[in-house]
Amino acid sequence: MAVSAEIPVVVRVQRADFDAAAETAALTARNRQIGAIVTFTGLCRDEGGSLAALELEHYPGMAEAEIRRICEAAVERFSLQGIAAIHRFGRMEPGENIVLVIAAAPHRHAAFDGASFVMDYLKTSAPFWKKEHRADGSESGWVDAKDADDRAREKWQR
Amino acid sequence: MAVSAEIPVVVRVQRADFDAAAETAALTARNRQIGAIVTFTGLCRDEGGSLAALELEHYPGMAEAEIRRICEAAVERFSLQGIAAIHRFGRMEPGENIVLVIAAAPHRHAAFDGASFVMDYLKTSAPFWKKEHRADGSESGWVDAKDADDRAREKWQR
Amino acid sequence: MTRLVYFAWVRERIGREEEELELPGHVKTAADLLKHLKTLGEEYEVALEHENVIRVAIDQEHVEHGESIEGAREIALFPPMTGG
Amino acid sequence: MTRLVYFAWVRERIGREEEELELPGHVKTAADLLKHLKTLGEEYEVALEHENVIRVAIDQEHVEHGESIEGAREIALFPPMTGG
Repeated sequence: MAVSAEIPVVVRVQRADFDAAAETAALTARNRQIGAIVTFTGLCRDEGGSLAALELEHYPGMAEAEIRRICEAAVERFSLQGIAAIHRFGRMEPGENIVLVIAAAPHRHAAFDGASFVMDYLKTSAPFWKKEHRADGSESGWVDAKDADDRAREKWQR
Repeated sequence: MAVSAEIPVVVRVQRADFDAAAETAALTARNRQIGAIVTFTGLCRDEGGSLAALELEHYPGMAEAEIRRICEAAVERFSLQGIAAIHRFGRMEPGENIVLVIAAAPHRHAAFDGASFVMDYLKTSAPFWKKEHRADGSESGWVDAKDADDRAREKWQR
Repeated sequence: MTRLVYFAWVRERIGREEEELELPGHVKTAADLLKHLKTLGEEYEVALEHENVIRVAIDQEHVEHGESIEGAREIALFPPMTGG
Repeated sequence: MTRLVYFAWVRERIGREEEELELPGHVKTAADLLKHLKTLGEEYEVALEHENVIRVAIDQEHVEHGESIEGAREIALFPPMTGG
């Protein structure tokens, strides 16, 4: 058994797009204990054509630190064999990637739970804020936080 | 809103490996309603070095039909915007891919549930059987079905 | 004639992948079929010994043992599935 | 001097990204800080009007409003997060 210190935890906050396949390969190559990999990709929707772009603001330094805390908690709780979380900032148009989470584990439920846990905490705890730019040029606005996201996180605290 | 008939459902049973990135791109390109993509990849573990290879037998025709029934149920239940399930057969060595599921949806919980549902049903209902070939050359044997897999499926029936 | 197909250890124990059989008139359900096959030889007795674990599909759809096999073109017998 | 940083609509309403402030001795907690800032001008009053929704981080870790700010090098104020 690998000890926790040997489990890869990859955290990045970047303007550039990411390559899910390359990140998955880098995280999981050569570990023959991995039987399940779950990847989550979050994308910018067009909201029925009303959205021109999202602008993602973040708190440099804290964003990375908070995502790392969440990822390390996930490794511990679900005995993951690897975790990666990459979050973009800046301007994103519909169809563009926003966030990538990869969880690897011996069995599928741990991998699903690990990726889902990281997303639920990331949504409510990682210091990122979305501003919407509307397609019709009307005033843009900050996205409101959702109660449903708080409830999704609280589910893990029961 | 796209109607159900327009939602892509990709099902394949094949000897060859698959390319998760290419399958994801093909499934989700140009649909700007998709905000979340969850992919599950199942791999052959080495079971602590004891396993040389798995041999996957399947029931041609029924395997595809059963996976398609599961995928269509997932699209309906979780309002998915796309689903793909590709299952390999034949001989696989540790580290090799066995199965790929991709679920796309407007929001993350539907995508996570869709992929997880398909895997839980696929495990217990799709006609595939695994035979283990041991690294020490000792007698190979058929993998036993797990009660835990039945319970995982039953969770969706409550 | 009804086409029977076998998979995994059911196939290995019976010793063939498929066969065509003329079934007697009293064989009406999947359970009747399992009982009938066990009269055909030791290989069937061994393969189908624990009837309750044997899964049955009629024309490529899962059925319970109580299901009628009337009109079935292809009946498959196999152990619990272990894919994924 | 304590470094304050602001994000999203808190930043927009206050009209700056960061500043260094000398805090009076009676400002001991994050809640005290919010009350103090609201005495510094209308832009702070507007930005921090609904105190309960303002999130606070001390040296890049989330804290409750009751938390002491003693020894803090950097205090961040921002709205509920909407990443992911």
